[in-house]
Amino acid sequence: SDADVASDKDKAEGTNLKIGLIMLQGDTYYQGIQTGLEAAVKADGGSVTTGLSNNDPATESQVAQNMIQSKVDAILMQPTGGDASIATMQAIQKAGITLICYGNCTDAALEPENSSGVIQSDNTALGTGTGEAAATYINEKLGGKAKIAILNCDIASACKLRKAGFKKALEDAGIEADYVTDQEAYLADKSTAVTADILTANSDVDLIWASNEGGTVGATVGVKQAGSKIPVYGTDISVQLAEMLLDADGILQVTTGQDPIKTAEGAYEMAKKAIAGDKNDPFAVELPGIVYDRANAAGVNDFIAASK
Amino acid sequence: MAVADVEVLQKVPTSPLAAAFQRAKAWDGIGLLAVLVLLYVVLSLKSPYFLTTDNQLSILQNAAFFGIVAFAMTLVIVSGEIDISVGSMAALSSSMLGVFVVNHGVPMPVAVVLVIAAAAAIGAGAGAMRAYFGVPTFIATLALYLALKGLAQLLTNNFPLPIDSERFFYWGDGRVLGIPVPALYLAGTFLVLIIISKKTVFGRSIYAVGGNAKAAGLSGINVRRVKILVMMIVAITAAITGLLQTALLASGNSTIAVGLEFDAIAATIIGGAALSGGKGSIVGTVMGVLFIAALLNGMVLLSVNPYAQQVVRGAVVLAAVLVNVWRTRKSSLE
Amino acid sequence: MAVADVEVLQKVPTSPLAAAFQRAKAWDGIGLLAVLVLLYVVLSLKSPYFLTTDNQLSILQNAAFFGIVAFAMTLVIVSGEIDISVGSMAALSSSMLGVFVVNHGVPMPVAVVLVIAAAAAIGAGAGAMRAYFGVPTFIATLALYLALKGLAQLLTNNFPLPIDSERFFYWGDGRVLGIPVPALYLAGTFLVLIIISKKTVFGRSIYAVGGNAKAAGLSGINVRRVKILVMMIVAITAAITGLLQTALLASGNSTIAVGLEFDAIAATIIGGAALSGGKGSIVGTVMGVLFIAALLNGMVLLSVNPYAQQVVRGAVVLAAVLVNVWRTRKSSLE
Amino acid sequence: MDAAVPVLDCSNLSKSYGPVKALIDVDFTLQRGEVRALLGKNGAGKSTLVNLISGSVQPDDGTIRLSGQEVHWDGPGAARAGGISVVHQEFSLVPGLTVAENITMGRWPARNGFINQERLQAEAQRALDMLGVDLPSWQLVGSLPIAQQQMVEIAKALVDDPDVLILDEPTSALNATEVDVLLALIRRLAATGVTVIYVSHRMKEIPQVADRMTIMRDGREVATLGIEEANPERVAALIAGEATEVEAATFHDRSSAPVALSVRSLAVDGILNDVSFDLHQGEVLGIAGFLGSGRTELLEAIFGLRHDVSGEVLVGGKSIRRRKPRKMLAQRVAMTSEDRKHAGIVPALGVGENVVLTARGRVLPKFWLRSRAEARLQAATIDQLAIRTSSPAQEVGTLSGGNQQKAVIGRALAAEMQVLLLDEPTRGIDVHAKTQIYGLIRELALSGHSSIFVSSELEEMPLVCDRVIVLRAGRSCEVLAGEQVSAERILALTMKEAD
Ligand SMILES: Nc1ncnc2c1ncn2[C@@H]1O[C@H](COP(=O)(O)OP(=O)(O)OP(=O)(O)O)[C@@H](O)[C@H]1O
Ligand SMILES: Nc1ncnc2c1ncn2[C@@H]1O[C@H](COP(=O)(O)OP(=O)(O)OP(=O)(O)O)[C@@H](O)[C@H]1O
Ligand SMILES: [Mg+2]
Ligand SMILES: [Mg+2]
Repeated sequence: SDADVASDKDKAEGTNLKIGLIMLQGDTYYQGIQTGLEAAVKADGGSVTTGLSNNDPATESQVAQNMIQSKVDAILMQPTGGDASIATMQAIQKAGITLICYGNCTDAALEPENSSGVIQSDNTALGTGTGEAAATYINEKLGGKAKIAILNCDIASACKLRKAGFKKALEDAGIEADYVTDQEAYLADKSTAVTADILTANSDVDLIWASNEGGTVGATVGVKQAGSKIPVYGTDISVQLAEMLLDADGILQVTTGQDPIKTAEGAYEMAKKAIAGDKNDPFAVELPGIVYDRANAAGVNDFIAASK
Repeated sequence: MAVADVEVLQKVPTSPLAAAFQRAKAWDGIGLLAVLVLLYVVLSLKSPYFLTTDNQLSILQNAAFFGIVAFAMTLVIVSGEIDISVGSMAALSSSMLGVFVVNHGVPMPVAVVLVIAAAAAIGAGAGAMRAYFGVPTFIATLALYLALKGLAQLLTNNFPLPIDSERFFYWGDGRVLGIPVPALYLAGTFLVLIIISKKTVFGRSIYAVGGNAKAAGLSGINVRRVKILVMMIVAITAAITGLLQTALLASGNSTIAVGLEFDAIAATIIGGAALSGGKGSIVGTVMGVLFIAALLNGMVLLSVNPYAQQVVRGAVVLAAVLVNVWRTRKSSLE
Repeated sequence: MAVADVEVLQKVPTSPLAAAFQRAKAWDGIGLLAVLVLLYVVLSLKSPYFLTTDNQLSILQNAAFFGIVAFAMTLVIVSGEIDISVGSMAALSSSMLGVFVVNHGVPMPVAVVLVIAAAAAIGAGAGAMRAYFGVPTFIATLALYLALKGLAQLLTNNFPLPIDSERFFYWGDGRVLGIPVPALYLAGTFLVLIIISKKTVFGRSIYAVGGNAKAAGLSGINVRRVKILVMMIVAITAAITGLLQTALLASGNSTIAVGLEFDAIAATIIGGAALSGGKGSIVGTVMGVLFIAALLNGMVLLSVNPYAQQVVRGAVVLAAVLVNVWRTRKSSLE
Repeated sequence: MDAAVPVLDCSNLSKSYGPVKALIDVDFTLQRGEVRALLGKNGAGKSTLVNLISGSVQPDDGTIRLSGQEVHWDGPGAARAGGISVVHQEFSLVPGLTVAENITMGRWPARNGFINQERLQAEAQRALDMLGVDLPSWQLVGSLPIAQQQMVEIAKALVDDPDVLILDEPTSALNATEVDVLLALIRRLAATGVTVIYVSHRMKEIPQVADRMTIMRDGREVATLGIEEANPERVAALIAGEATEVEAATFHDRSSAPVALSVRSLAVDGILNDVSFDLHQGEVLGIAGFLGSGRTELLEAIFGLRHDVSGEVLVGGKSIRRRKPRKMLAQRVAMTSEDRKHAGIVPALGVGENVVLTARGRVLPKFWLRSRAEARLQAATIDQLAIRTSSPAQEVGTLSGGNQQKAVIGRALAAEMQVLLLDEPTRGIDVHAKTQIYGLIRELALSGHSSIFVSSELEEMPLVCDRVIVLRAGRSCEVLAGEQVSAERILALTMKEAD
């Protein structure tokens, strides 16, 4: 079965393709990418091979090597970092395999010679989306001044963009922000402990911003557990986060989610086009983030319904 | 060999009291206690929040999430074995609970029992591999470290599974008389395991097996059973840790407890246990646990750069071990 | 004690030829070789791409990124020690190179020498802690595992540092006579280390020290120097791995080589080395390295779910070790 | 002979380990209150027989009857409950447990799994009283001297009033007085009806304690004799399978030969105190003394293994300061440890490799191995010492004790060492192998090597030594030379009250 090679006709029509998918790690977002892609590819009679880089460019290069050897028609790859992954991306192209960059493509990964197409959430916008909501809150409730604690996931380059986006949104809204601490916390259990410690050391913190799903869950749980009411602004969406947005405790306020299914489908379409010999135009697509707000329960409920 | 011992030979103490006194004087833990006190003094001076009741309780709660395992790990290390799969085991337990409760509608108490039983079986399996086939536990649990984590991700597809049960959450973030429930678990595990280690036949057998497995076997101690049981106990504590985390986070997660094995082993070693077996105590491990928990808490309170935190952590583990080695030093090589 | 020999004692002396034959028959690696061949047969049947020259070269290239370290790790394990900090060491080396070349404009060859010297010094430090203070290398390198990784991140702020040097990239992805350069490094390291281990006084001393450190010391072997040197060698191979990765990725990275220690140790153990020291061979490790590399490659070729890959990996490590233990089994507990 | 049912009756016991037949069709019958000595070379099957009787190994074939009942032990615990206790050849104590816990190990009195400390202490005390020794029962065993540990070991076997007590080489770590205490105790126990199996290589002890003796060879029982029928020559012949001759050394007066090594006012705090002597070229100097008199420490102090030493050591007239093994080896002084297993051989390496460990970098090249030269040296040494091995590649751990010891001594010879410090080179090896070691040491002396010979078996001294120094209270006291060297004299002097 996997020995089957797509015929020229298949390639032209985009059927029976063998697609390689490289993800950073396992989490809700990538799960969405994987399911979305598998559904779309299967509908065309193709197959998907998935690999994890675990955020390690070296592992990424090895996974890519192995996929090249298994003669996939295209590789959809979320690079561990634009610059860190450049050599791997070039190696894939050199092997004559179509490459689409998805999810987070920065720096060199944005160059047209390094891939056949780029589709990603606008990570800066993921930060800005939440940042704007936070700015509104600060302006209305805190008189435009706030002490803010950040839980970062800077090990991934996308997170740095999110942070920049968040800060920029506050700056644009004229907020006088004091970032009292910026701690690494992107796994749910670790973030809970870190949040508790932050609240102890900075009892005057006005709000917390967390840069990914695990961090947002941990921050919300940590605040609740400390018996505090400090609002949490988050990033990413999952069923659990959606339920937290609906929770009466009123801790998690707003989070900006990506749309993994759309990203996956879009990337696949771009791959098909490139395989068929067409140029992708536009070369780079940016998908907006979706802002989920406690104030808009309907939108949150829609997400939950769609996830079940 | 050690000169001190020869002296002891010359004037063997003549009463149990004198012996007890001598032992206290030579207590290996004294160096560690001094280091711990020093850490507390430094952190108290550096941060006004450190010594507050709230913060100390918070340290205890966070300590629970690796301390419960550390106590059991002490028994494992005293028996001459090791378990580096505890983090993956905790993640698997959390995932299993999520899958049982959320996907299959299993009632919570049943699910909890199932998860703990599964963990016990896996732990016993690793112990049995050691006991019956001589596969070193380092290797067996290295393999489990990968396999269990993979299994957890496979089960949940790496989605967190939100659990909806206020009663259950209580175990993660409730309080009894103002004390966080996980801290109570920590204390409970401490009590149970210290009684086991000091007062029961099984507990003393662990020291016998770790000190001289052959002799223990010849005396009629069931060495295999001891090895299997300690591996089972540590797996159960890993599962309990996973369940407490699940209750705290209100969801079954395959991403939790990364590096749990590091903290649990480090606490045990800092507490004075020897990797070669036969030596170590749960009281020592308590200090090791508090040491690490206070250090992690203190570094966040002081907003230390997270990367630098890692460096400090590594350096401090090394320093603590050096202090210990220094005090109990027999002879280095040659 | 061993059985065969008592018989031999009865009817001494057999001819050297017969003895050689007996040894070949009893060669511990034979079981592993069979397993490796089996894996190759299965993967060849399952995937038409597996046995192509290109794919085999690609396996070799990927094997290089943990095999170079695995060969040195074999010496470490034979000497009775272990190093679990190699992944962090590789990450630190890559980061240092990036910082030297990109941030400080140090010429590449100088930077490479500096990085390797630093790694050697750190490795020798861990060895010295063992040799002079009796700190087990498991503990010392556990601490380094954290500290070096933290240092790498601190140095680079966790940003990749793109390096611009075509000459340098060649070391990562160039080819000589069609063979990838890292694979040549793998072969080179194999040759150097097998010659060291079989043909030099130092190499044989590693076996003596791991087999019985006390006896080795009384025989006039410098036990401390041996321990320090093996730790230094493995640190150097970790640095080389980090540099090759840097060349391949064209940037200094603090996030590379996660889990390198796992693969290196697993390959060594699969290759038949005993954690207790004194036993193991680089030839065995070659098979362990090929086994893991072929397995990882095969699973991607067969589109195995990445989480299931972890499970398979764990299970297979365990199985390979069981086969080994089975063959060389002396007696289990009791 | 006796109408009573024998306490222990083994018939047709066989046990194989793979191709090795460790025990073949052994019949073994014991009467109540009998003390039976069990003799045989290393590997003759003594320990295996003991292991079968005590349940730690299962027989392949044959039956064991205890007081007429056929028994099948499924482990050592069962055998002990059935009334059979063993003091094993290898130490079986746990250093991290107390004396009392060790004595009662494996049968700690407990209810619901909880240990009853009072009963535990009482039981341990009772066993210690039975043994007639005074040991602190709360002390950690790891902190006791070896001889006291051995007493704990024996108390451990006595704690559950065995019908059959098996002692597998219990005296190899005891000195003469302690041996006497032990032998008296055994007689006392036998008088109360306990049956004792006594395994030993020390011929001298046998007539003092045993009623009868069983001699084993190559896994078979070759003879069972009453003690009165056993004269030493006959026993030795039965053990070895051929008559072995033990001839006393002809005394060489080397006092005019140049001094190879001299020791001046050597002291180790609390153990040695002003020890001085000269070792001449071609001389074998015995060091006699109690167990614990510091003989091992003396050798360690000379060889640079201790850091708490004062005094002077001269080799060839040159004072060697800051001694350490490598420095001493450079002066051609080598030491072999009393602990062959843990500090002598490297078990997993071949015999040949073991033999050249010291030679490498000294008489063999420093960096590269020269395989030819190496093989030649290995073969020559194996040949010179007549080490019985199938090939130089055979793992040394699989050889018999005597051959292992030869390999350890061979290591020094291959490296062309001139002065040998031999600590208990004959410990735990059989009569035949001992004779070979004696011969070897004498031969080396003739070829100009000097040796210091430490042994707890005083009878050996006259067989090997030209001169004997008696160590007492940490001082080098009397010197015996030539005809004066006799076991009785040495014993008397070691026991003399400290002045
Ligand atoms: N566990 C075992 N595995 C393999 N062979 C063994 C084992 N135990 C004993 N043997 C072999 O069985 C034979 C008898 O050994 P045993 O230990 O009974 O001898 P012994 O008479 O007690 O010798 P020693 O005087 O050295 O104690 C020897 O050849 C020995 O190598
Ligand atoms: N490992 C040890 N721990 C504590 N004390 C020891 C140790 N080894 C020796 N000693 C003590 O040091 C002193 C000298 O012992 P040493 O072993 O040198 O005596 P020895 O005459 O060589 O006797 P042996 O027959 O045991 O070799 C004794 O008091 C002994 O109990
Ligand atoms: Mg024996
Ligand atoms: Mg001695």
